[in-house]
Amino acid sequence: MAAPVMDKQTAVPAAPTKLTMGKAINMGLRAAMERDPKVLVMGEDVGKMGGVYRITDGLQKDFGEHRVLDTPLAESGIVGTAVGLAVRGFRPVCEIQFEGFIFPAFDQISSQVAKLHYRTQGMLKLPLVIRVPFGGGVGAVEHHSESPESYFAHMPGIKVVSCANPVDAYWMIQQAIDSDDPVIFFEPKRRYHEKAEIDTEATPYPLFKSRVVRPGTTATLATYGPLVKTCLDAATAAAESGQDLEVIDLRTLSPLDLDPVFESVRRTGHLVVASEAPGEVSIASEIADRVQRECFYSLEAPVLKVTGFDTPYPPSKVEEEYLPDLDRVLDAVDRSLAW
Amino acid sequence: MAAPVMDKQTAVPAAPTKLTMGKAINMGLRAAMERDPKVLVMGEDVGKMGGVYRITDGLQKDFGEHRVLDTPLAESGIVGTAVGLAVRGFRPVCEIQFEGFIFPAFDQISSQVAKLHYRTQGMLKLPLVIRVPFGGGVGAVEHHSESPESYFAHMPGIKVVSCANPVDAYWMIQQAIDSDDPVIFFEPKRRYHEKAEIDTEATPYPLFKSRVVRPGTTATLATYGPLVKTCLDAATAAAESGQDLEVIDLRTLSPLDLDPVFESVRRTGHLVVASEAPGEVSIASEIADRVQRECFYSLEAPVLKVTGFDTPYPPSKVEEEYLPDLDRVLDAVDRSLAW
Amino acid sequence: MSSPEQWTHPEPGGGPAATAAKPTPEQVIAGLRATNEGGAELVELLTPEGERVANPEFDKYVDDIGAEQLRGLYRDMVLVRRADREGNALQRQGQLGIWVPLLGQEAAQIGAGRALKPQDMAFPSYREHGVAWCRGIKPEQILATFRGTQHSEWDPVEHRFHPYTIVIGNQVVNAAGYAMGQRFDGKVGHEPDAEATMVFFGDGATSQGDVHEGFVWAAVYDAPVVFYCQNNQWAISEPTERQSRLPLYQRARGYGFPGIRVDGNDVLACLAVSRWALEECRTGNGPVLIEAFTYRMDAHTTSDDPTRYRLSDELEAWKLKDPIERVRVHLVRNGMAEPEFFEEVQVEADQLASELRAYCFNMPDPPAERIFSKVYAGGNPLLDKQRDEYMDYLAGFEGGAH
Amino acid sequence: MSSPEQWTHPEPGGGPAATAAKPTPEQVIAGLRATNEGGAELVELLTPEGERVANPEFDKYVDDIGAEQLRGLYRDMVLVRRADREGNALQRQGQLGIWVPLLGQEAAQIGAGRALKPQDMAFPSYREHGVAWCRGIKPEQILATFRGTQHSEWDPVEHRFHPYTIVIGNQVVNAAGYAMGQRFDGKVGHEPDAEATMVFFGDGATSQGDVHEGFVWAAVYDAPVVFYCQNNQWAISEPTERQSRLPLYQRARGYGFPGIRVDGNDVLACLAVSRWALEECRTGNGPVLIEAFTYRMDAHTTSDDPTRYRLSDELEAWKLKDPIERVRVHLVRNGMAEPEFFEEVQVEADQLASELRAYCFNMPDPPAERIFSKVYAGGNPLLDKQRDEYMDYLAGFEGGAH
Ligand SMILES: Cc1ncc(C[n+]2csc(CCOP(=O)(O)OP(=O)(O)O)c2C)c(N)n1
Ligand SMILES: Cc1ncc(C[n+]2csc(CCOP(=O)(O)OP(=O)(O)O)c2C)c(N)n1
Ligand SMILES: [Mg+2]
Ligand SMILES: [Mg+2]
Repeated sequence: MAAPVMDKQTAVPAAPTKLTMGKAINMGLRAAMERDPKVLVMGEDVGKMGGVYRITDGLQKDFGEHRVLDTPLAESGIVGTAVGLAVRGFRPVCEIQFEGFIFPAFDQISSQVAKLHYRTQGMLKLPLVIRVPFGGGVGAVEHHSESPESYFAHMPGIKVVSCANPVDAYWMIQQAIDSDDPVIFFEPKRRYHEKAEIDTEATPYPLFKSRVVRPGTTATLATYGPLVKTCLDAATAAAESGQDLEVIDLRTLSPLDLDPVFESVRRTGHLVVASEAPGEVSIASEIADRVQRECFYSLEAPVLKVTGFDTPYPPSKVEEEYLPDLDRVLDAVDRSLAW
Repeated sequence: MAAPVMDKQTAVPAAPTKLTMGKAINMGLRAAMERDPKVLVMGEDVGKMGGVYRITDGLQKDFGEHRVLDTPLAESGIVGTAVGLAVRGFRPVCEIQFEGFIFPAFDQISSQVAKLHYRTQGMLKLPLVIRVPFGGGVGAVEHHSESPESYFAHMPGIKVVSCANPVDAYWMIQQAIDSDDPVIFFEPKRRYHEKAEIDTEATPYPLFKSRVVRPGTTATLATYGPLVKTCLDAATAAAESGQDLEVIDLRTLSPLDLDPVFESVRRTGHLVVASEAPGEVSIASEIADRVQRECFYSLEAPVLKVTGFDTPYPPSKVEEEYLPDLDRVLDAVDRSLAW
Repeated sequence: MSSPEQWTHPEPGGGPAATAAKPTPEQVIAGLRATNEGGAELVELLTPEGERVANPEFDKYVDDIGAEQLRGLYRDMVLVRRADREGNALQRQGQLGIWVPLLGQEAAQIGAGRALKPQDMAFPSYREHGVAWCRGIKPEQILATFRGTQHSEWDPVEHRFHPYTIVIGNQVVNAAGYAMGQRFDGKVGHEPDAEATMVFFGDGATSQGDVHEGFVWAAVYDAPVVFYCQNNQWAISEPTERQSRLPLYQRARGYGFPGIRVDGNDVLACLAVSRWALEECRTGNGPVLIEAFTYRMDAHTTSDDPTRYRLSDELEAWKLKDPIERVRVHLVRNGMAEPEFFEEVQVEADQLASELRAYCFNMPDPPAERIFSKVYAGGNPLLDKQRDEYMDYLAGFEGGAH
Repeated sequence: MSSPEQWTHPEPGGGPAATAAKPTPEQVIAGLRATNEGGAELVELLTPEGERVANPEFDKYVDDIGAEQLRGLYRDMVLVRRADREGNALQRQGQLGIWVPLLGQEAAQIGAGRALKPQDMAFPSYREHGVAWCRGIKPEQILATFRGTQHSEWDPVEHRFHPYTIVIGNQVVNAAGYAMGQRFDGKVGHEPDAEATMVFFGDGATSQGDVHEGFVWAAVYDAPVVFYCQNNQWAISEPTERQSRLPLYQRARGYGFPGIRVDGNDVLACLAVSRWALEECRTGNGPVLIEAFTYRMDAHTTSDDPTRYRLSDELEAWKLKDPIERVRVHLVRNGMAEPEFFEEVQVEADQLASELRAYCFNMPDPPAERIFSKVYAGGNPLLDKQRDEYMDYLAGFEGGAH
């Protein structure tokens, strides 16, 4: 994908610069909107206010009310009208304000977004993106800290990705918008403020590929979204005690790209999967399943999961206990190595 | 649970008799309604018509319009008002007409049904049942043949069960109604017409327990709902070629009761999990995950899944190719044994 | 007759509101299904007896409909009814998994369908075989859905007719979105290429949240969309009073756009009102709600048995309002058609039916690969692998390996 | 003044409908937020200047409200405002994760809350600290939710006050169901123990499908539920015209039950209208929709910055309508309260605030076991195992094993 053209008016520097993940997504959206007038942004409070996390900041001002829509307050309506707009030839990018509010749109996603292409034998394409800030650790009230991605990874017909750092965030949102398949784009909200340098001239890494973000030899950690940082930190800590952990950022949750995981496990013999979501019937379960089948003779211990517990998301004063952290990840590595 | 008292008016014979699964659920509902005046039945067309599958046949006539409610056509409303009724002290049994129409209610299920008990620290109980005919093989149009149970098995706060034969159907629906936790009750619609003798005086098997329905030694089949019959047929066929397959009917999908599976796999070393649902991020994945961890040293081959493919449910003229059948189950057994 | 206003919007303190459980005679008259009368506000141009009644507001929308055009509408209705009956028969003979009959709703659908311009877009529910016909979709193309060879067969872009939507209400928000797009594309106004969208749904559907959200969005974005509710009195076994206290066209009152009730068995009135509504939308005065007051003369689908929940009297009463018969009478009485015309149409209808039948019998089953194709526009390597493995597995059978 | 009817329900053919994009002056006057006037149909008993205006319909619902009772309402409002401001301050000081202010909505909430009888049930949204107060819930009990020590603290059965519902619209269907249950339990009628339900939601919420479905169910089942919409003019950053063309109370017109707009900053009018509506419901004439026309004087929550999307002029205009000030003026002018009274209330308020503060500082964090408790009423062995393993793991740290 060509690097987006930035004009002065948008006031975004062309040279590499250190940006937060939130700003990176904002820049990615802006680039996509500049490139293609059919790209629309829609959702609650995305216009004048620029979204509760300011991810769409300034876009309405620059692109107008017909490209950046403050919609009525109803998620089925947001996704359902986006379906109609996509059929009409637009490329809508919907924001769901928090992951806990995606459920009113579940029916439209499952019955229309995921199935229209298949239903019409490919005659209709649904190039729409649903952006969802997700995950915990932000001290919020109920419904603002969940990790519902497994529901969508079980749903044929859509694709699901999650970014874990600003560079990926910048490119992946643009790639998701370019995709002719509907994409649910999970943004790890507690990492919105992490910073990195972004080279807008670089060649982006492909969207539907996972990536080894730290090579290692002792054991493999597979994770995505907010826990990539946690796992990298864990690997750094483990290095002090002589463990050399490989960390894989899955990036694409549906379809999963597990070849790098298989390859890694064949070398290390040990795999820990980390995710904030409740572990039962989750993406982590799927990875364990696939790995036990593909790497049956390489595994020196069963695949272990480090996940949120199988409870509703708890009150925030105990969320640090609920969320997988560095210690729990390393504990699992130790258990795997000691198996 | 005590055997329900049957009076003449209901015209249900007290002595054991051969009944279809559909009729068994009907009798179970009737028994629960007779026992407890707080039990309500509600849904689309459940009243005068007795439901599209006649599962609620005759109930409105005998219990009146305030106990059997033909509701407006909206699933969020059905489940959402049932929540209010449950809070008021009723025990509503909602019917979702086909599994493909549960999605408009997904938000109420996820945000209220599954969480109110936890949210209120146990001060509110939600004794409601959501009955869902599910699964394929009935030659239907879209949305009438799906298997969405994995979504609900990933959702903490609710329980999920599926019956596979008339005897279980009769008891399990009553036990689900008796449960103080919300239960999603999946009914294998293509088995509604299977018959069995029901002894209404018997002591029922516990609701949240899986069950070995055919003991065996060569390999283990774990399944539920419509595929229990398929797996039993497969075991019968395999017996001819000298394989002695153990078949486990899971019955409870959340919480899963896998102890009998672990025990079995420790003996057989081989496990095939069968389900109609798309396999990725599914209950089958979870079982594979748990078994590879619990039976790591007993497995002689990886756990294999025989599931629906990861596509939307196809046009019915190819559904026989989509649905796991006896051959595909046995093929997986062979692959496992030959690993 | 007392005005429906009286009970539908009682002023606070002005006495009790009528309740759904005990409808007043006014409620009944105003059009809930305990009657087959459409109420005082019903727009009707052709009575059940085939008499043309003048309507100062709507006559102008059909002043181009002379004898020839009326014969055309008659022909449309006869043909779609014939195709519908053939679909029903094919299901009875095991050729289709299910059939969803339109019987009785021909006028509601042909009136609306013929009001659409080529550039307009339509979003059907699952019963709109008559609208499909007007969009140039052959009855054959509808069979796939009900035979189970494909979920949907026609090209929605070419015909500007969306695939059938089975999940009640979903298409209403989709249509509102599409219509927003028409407006964003600058297609609302007084140019000849101005566009509108029409979306079809039933009386039962009005309860769904999605229908409400479609109304909200359309109102807020001035979307050029006509909400076309065919009130056929039943949602499977549930009569309209299980969904609403009010005549359904009055739902629009709560949103600030016009709602109107038309005699859904009067093709001329349906055409006129639809043309008016579409024109309102194309020129920027959308949205509009139309309630076509009609009757489902057959079962809900071939799987349904309506004797379980409704009396045959009702059907008999509605038969007197048959949408086709009244046009026939009108054409005959006014010397607008010769007997040969009716014979020709009948021959054509039989021809259509036998072609449909032949087509159905020759429909090939899709190959197993269909399961895996067109799930994603951009592909999915995991699914490709599943397909390859399964195809290999199937090939094994052919080779006799199993 | 021209009637809102003129543009909200144009007759077909009677000229273009007004559109949301270009509101007419009539629309503006009728009460979309481009004005702070509530329109002609607004029920007001106490003007912003503190003058009591006679209202032949609603006066009788407050004829028991003498000086003492009015002082009580004043006290309620001052105390809940003080607690609200303390909540805000506690959040600023890092004691709470977030606070949802009710500032400006005291009259709307106290009027409604004081109209409820003990046997009635209430379903709040997340901003109803004033209603909670009337239900006997101490401000302390609200802190847990916002501090994150519990999702909800009070006993909903004891107080007949449901937990706060954060997912917009959900509680509206839940309340309709509860009210159906009241009716099924025989609690609708003229007995003194007759019950009603009141459900609270915002202007933004009216767009949600669930709110519509709540309206449909309540209408169809004659459920004794008062839909109490606090139109505080904003849904976070979105003004009411992003949700509706019409004044929101008119939404009820589409469902066949009464809708009424009350001055939400007038505690007496809110009390009167709520009493009327609850009584209608208790006696079988429900449901009823009330739109309390008010203003969110503070940010949406402590996380919000309203300067991004609204002008301070608007706030200034609304300050002149302050709900507490008009009662104070009225009490003073009419010699209904001595200066000491106001001082006492102030002292009491400060006392309440400092107790709240002290309570907050002493709130213990929940133990880690909270994560696992009360997920199921009937238990779950898998979860028990997770808990045990995790507790062991934590114990390992304490023992210094890690
Ligand atoms: C969301 C959803 N719930 C339930 C159904 C099952 N169902 C199919 S048609 C129907 C009744 C529809 O009635 P109405 O809207 O009046 O349309 P009609 O069939 O009369 O044309 C129902 C309940 C469905 N298709 N979708
Ligand atoms: C289903 C859902 N979507 C989005 C949100 C995020 N959200 C919280 S409050 C709010 C605005 C609500 O506005 P309104 O209904 O007017 O109530 P108010 O906050 O003004 O009292 C939004 C969008 C939510 N809580 N639930
Ligand atoms: Mg109908
Ligand atoms: Mg508001």
